[in-house]
Amino acid sequence: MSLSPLQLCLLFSSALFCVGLVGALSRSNTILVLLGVELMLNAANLNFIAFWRFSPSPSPATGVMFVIFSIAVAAAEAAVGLALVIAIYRHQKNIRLQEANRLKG
Amino acid sequence: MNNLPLLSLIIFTPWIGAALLAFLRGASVSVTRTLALAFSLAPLALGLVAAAAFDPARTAPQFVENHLWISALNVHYRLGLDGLSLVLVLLTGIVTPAALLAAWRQEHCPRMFGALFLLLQGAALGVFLALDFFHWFVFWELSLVPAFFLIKLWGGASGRGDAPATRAAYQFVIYTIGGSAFMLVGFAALFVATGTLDFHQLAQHGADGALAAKLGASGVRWVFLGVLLGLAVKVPLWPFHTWLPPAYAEAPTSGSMFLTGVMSKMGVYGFLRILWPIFPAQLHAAAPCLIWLAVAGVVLGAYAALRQTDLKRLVAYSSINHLSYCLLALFAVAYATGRNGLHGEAATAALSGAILQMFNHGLSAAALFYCVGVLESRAGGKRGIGDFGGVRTAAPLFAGLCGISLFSSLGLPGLNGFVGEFLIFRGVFGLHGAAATVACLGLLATAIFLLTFWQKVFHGPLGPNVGGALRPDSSSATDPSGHQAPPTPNGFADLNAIELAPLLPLVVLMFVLGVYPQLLAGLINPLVTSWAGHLVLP
Amino acid sequence: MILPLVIIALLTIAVAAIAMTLRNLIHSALLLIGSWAGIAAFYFWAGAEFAAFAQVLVYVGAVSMVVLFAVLLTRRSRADLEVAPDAIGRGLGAMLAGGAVLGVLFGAVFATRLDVAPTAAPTASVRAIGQQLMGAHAASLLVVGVILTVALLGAVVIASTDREGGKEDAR
Amino acid sequence: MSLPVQYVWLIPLLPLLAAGIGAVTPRGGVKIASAAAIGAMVLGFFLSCGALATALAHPAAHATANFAWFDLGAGTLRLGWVLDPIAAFMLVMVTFVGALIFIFSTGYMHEDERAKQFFCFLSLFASAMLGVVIANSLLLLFICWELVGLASYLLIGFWFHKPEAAAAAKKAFITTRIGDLGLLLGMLWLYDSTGSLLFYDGGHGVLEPTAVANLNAQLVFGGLALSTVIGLLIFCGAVGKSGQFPLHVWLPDAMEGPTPVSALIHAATMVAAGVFLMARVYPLLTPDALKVIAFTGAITALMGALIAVAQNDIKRILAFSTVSQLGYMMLAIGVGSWVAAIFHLLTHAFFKALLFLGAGSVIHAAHHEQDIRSLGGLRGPMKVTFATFAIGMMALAGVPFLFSGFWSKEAILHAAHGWEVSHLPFYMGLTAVVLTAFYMTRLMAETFFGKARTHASEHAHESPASMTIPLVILAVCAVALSLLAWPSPWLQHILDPKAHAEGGGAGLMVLSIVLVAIGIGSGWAIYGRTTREKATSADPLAARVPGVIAFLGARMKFDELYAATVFQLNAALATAADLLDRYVWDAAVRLLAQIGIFAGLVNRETDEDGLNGGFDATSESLRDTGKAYSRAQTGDAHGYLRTVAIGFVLLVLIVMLGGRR
Repeated sequence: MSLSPLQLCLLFSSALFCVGLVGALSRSNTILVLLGVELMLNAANLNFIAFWRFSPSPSPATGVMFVIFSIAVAAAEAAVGLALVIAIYRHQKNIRLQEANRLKG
Repeated sequence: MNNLPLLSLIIFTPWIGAALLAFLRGASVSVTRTLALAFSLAPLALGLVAAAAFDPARTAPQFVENHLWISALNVHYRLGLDGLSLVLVLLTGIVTPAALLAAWRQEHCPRMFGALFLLLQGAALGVFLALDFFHWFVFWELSLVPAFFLIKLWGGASGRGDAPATRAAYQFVIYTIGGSAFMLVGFAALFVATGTLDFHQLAQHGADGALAAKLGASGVRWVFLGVLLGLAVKVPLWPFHTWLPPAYAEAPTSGSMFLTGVMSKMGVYGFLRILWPIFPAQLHAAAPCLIWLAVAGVVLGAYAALRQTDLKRLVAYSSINHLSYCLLALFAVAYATGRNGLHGEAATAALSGAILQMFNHGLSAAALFYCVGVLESRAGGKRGIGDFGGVRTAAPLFAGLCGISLFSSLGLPGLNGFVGEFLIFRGVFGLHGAAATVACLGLLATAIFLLTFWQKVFHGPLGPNVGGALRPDSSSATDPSGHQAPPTPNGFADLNAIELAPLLPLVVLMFVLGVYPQLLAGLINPLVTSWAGHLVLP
Repeated sequence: MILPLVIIALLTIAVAAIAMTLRNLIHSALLLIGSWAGIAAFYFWAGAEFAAFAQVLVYVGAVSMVVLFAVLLTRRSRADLEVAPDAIGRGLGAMLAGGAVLGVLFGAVFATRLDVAPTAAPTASVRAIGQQLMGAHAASLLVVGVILTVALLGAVVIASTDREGGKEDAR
Repeated sequence: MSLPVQYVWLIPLLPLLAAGIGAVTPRGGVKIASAAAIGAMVLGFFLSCGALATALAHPAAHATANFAWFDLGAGTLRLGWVLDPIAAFMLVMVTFVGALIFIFSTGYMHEDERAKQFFCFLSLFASAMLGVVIANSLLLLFICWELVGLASYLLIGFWFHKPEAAAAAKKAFITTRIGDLGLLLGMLWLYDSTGSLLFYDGGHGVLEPTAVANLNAQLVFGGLALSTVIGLLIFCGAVGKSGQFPLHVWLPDAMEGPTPVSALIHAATMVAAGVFLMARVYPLLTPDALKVIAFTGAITALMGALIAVAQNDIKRILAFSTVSQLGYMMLAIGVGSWVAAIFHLLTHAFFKALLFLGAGSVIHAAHHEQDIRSLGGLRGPMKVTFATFAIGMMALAGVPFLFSGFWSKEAILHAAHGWEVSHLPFYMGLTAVVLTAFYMTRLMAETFFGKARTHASEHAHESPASMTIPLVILAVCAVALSLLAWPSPWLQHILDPKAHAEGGGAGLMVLSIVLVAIGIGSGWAIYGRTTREKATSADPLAARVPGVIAFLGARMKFDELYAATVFQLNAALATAADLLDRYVWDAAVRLLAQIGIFAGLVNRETDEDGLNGGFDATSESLRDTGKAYSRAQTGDAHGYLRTVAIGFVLLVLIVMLGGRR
């Protein structure tokens, strides 16, 4: 079977996404969980670029736009997330995610 | 100059001041008072600018501002100034600073007091300048809010609000809103029928009978009654006046000054600006009855005042009496509308008189309330008619100025009150002689109760709250000659400069307008003449 | 044309996978930076130079620094950097879930016919992007700006919770 | 020197300025205030003489100067001044007498610390009075008329710390205002039917033939001519101001003012305003109206004289004598001889001023003793006062030939005799002549003859020159004014040249001389021959007819009558108005409020039982559901993420497999 470049790109992003997902699911360190989430986000961004690059009639720069906004939002998310990590650390003197369950129902 | 939204400036300058005051949390008391006074004087200054540029010969509104506001409801932000509005704008401009000056010593949160007052002033000015029912009504209702708080929070004997003040405030607001609710419904009906809320267009519909054609005769009658009720409560027309004495009595002095000086005029203004032009035929039909209600207000208001022992209630009843003259004039004109004969001159006189009376009553009633306020503050909250005596001995300057205000209110020639009352009587006599004759009784009763006030408070030996107990051996009351010097008072000080400041301008204006009424008459005469020239029924 | 893509992809995935399994936090973070650089390279390959630069600036430059700071701020001793081995069960669960997702995604990719003829790379000049940003997407740009501001402020507020309240909460 | 009508307004303006100066001078500035007041009056007197010269040059003309006050309708409301002989004579009289009063006051009031206010009020009064005289518009006249009322209110209540003074001031103001309401209505009616209030306006004025004929032609209720009704309404104002029956009650009380200056103001000048008003509007008065005026005047003349007989206060005697004399003047107008009325007005002003100032001098000397029973024997110490007072008394009593009062009273009686309608007023007037002579003799005898009966009168001494000189001047005038009527009826010719002077009144003259002689003789017989021994000893007349004297002494119980009727009615009306407010309207409002509250209550019950019940149940179940769901919140972030991942896989599978099928 022959893969088009687009499919290759999609496979790439899927793989990256799953790496991020596995990381986020398996690690207990909150920072690593966050980094996994970041990886998933980046994987999504890959798709935007890929579809922009290979779409039949690429409208001007829409995919790039998405990516730029997405990066910006991801940066914000990273900042808030890491701040939360620090806050959690202050509270419980470690950053183990499974112990941060005080909001459970 | 031409592009300047002068009228909007007049309305909104006080509101800007109110906002400023509301946010100036840390400002010192003297700064807030000065700011409030300065902003309250601004409409007067702007009003004088408008008066200077005003062309009395043109009867249409001037300085018109017209912007589409809410297109879905065909609501326009429309302002305009004619002679009637101008007179009332000037009155508001004069009375508000005087009221603020009257509250100069008021220590209970002067910042919010000033802010509420400026809010009140702006709303009143808005009522006098709006030409579209929508924002007219907004201003009309908005004026109630600060008035409510002024009565509730600063009213009562303590000046900080108490149970009777709260009750009076609620009664005032609920009564008035109850009245305006009917008016609002009436105007909603008008809007549905005509698709406009513009006073001028509505008046045209009313004049050419289109209104009756659209709403049906009984529909128009109901709408008319609703609007009438709203306005009658505000003025107030007898017998819708029972909210007034407690509200005026419990309000703080400056609040009473404003209530009687400006807010009561809003009702009369509504009658002249809305009810009469839009519903000429209905008013004409109702006039035979309304005239006698106005006469009842004149006569019974004065007689009820005769029985009051609380000085503020007494002055409040005199307000009912005086405002009923304005309504009497209008109703008499409406009564005679559409008849033949020599009614034009009488109608002109009656309407001119009504407008002059509005202005003059604003001056003299505000001054009287202020005088009662001074008495009250001197006597530590007491204001019974029997709580004083011999004040003229203790405070001759105060007595003199208060006396002038009293005689102005009484309609003494040479002071402002006379011209308006004379013109009203001249007009009403020509239009409805019997009503004028009966109303004369009111003149007599007014004289009696005002002179009783004057005699009991200012004359006679020094009273309990004036100079303390008399030295029994040298009481001049028992001295047959009366030649000896009156006992020296100790405790009732005469006015100082700050207390003089609100009263003196009012008194000076009483003299000026009494001798030279042309100042006002020149502004309104062409307008009134054109009104009187169109007294036809559809 | 395909070859660089494959190389970039394999490298990126490998780096990321190693980062996710390492036990030293700092090493993980540094490897992830490499992975982000790989993604930037992919953008470059795809012709989205602007996005590539943004990726480098934001992730490789800024986020990585924040991560490192967070790592350094949340350790008490050198030993803390060594993350304790995680529970086997959770690791297995994660592998299962990840595998399932991978399978589904791959299946979807393979099952979908995306036989698009390779075309010339579209160009997205910086000028065009700038015009887009300031023209059609001006509102989004504003919103993103607001989000960033709020996020930064929020981050500062969250991270600087005072010690007293923190202790009380921790109890 | 002559003063054209265009400048005649200067005459009232001068005292007005003086009043302004008096108002703004500081408390101690009596000298400034009094100098300004006297200066204004003296200057005004000279100007008035100039005005008189102008008027006498054309006695039949009514020179006017009208001006616009303010815009009204298509035109303007106009006011104006008029200068004709009647106004000019009044101007001269008021300024002359006024100046003398002012001078007298400087002596009389020098102890009072509020004297400068007194001069301020006096000037205001003079200004208003002069305004009344020269007004060419009923409206302007009314304005000044009310200001006269204000000034009199202030003067009567000058010693306001005395409750009686304050009450008297109020009474005067209210009583005259009752009359003024009539005047106001008359004015309104006149304005409404003629469209003007100017007296003379080049053929358009209300007193000019066109308007009068028009008014006479209109008939209102009862077939009365409109002019009759208007005339009578205007007369109401005159009744109030001039103390005519039945509104005379305020005048005696007005003597509470500073003795006797304000009393003099009221007696000699202000009350004359009413007579002047009727003389001014005489062209409007129809025979019907004149009948009413004549009878009112006659009743007042007789009643005033009767009451005066039984009074003991020197000022009250003079006050009631004033009421009586004013009745004469009204009688004269009523019987059609307004010239006689004005003549009597002028002479009366002088001799009554003389009498009041004399009384003031007596009271001043006797340390404010006003009861004639406590005086006595003042002839010795107060020679000037006695002599001048005697001249005044004889002028008032109508002692023949030498005294002006005789001639003016003679003119009135002559006119009354010639009245065709009825002779009753004439006989009442004759009776009043006897009574006048009688009570004046009594006053003289009790005050100046006999011996001093109290400490106060024993130590009496002559008043200072500032008080006696005006007395002398007035006494001279009281005599000299005879020249207006004798040897030739000059005033008659000037004022009303058309009326022919009737001769042949010799019989009438003899009759009145006899009557005066009877009055003086009987007075002397009762009071003068045997003078009173003690202040407390009984009055000889009261001993004989006690009931009548008591009734008259209580002023015929008019005050009691009014207290029982008018005041009660007024109070009842006030109570009714108050009760109506308190219990009817307020109750209605409260009822409405209660209905509102009741509706609210009903509404609340419905809400709580119906709507709220359903709402509560829904809320409860929602809360339970929430609790159940919250148990799923384990706090395990990994778990959440895992669930999401598995959920995603399931979803995709469903979509894909579903899509295949």
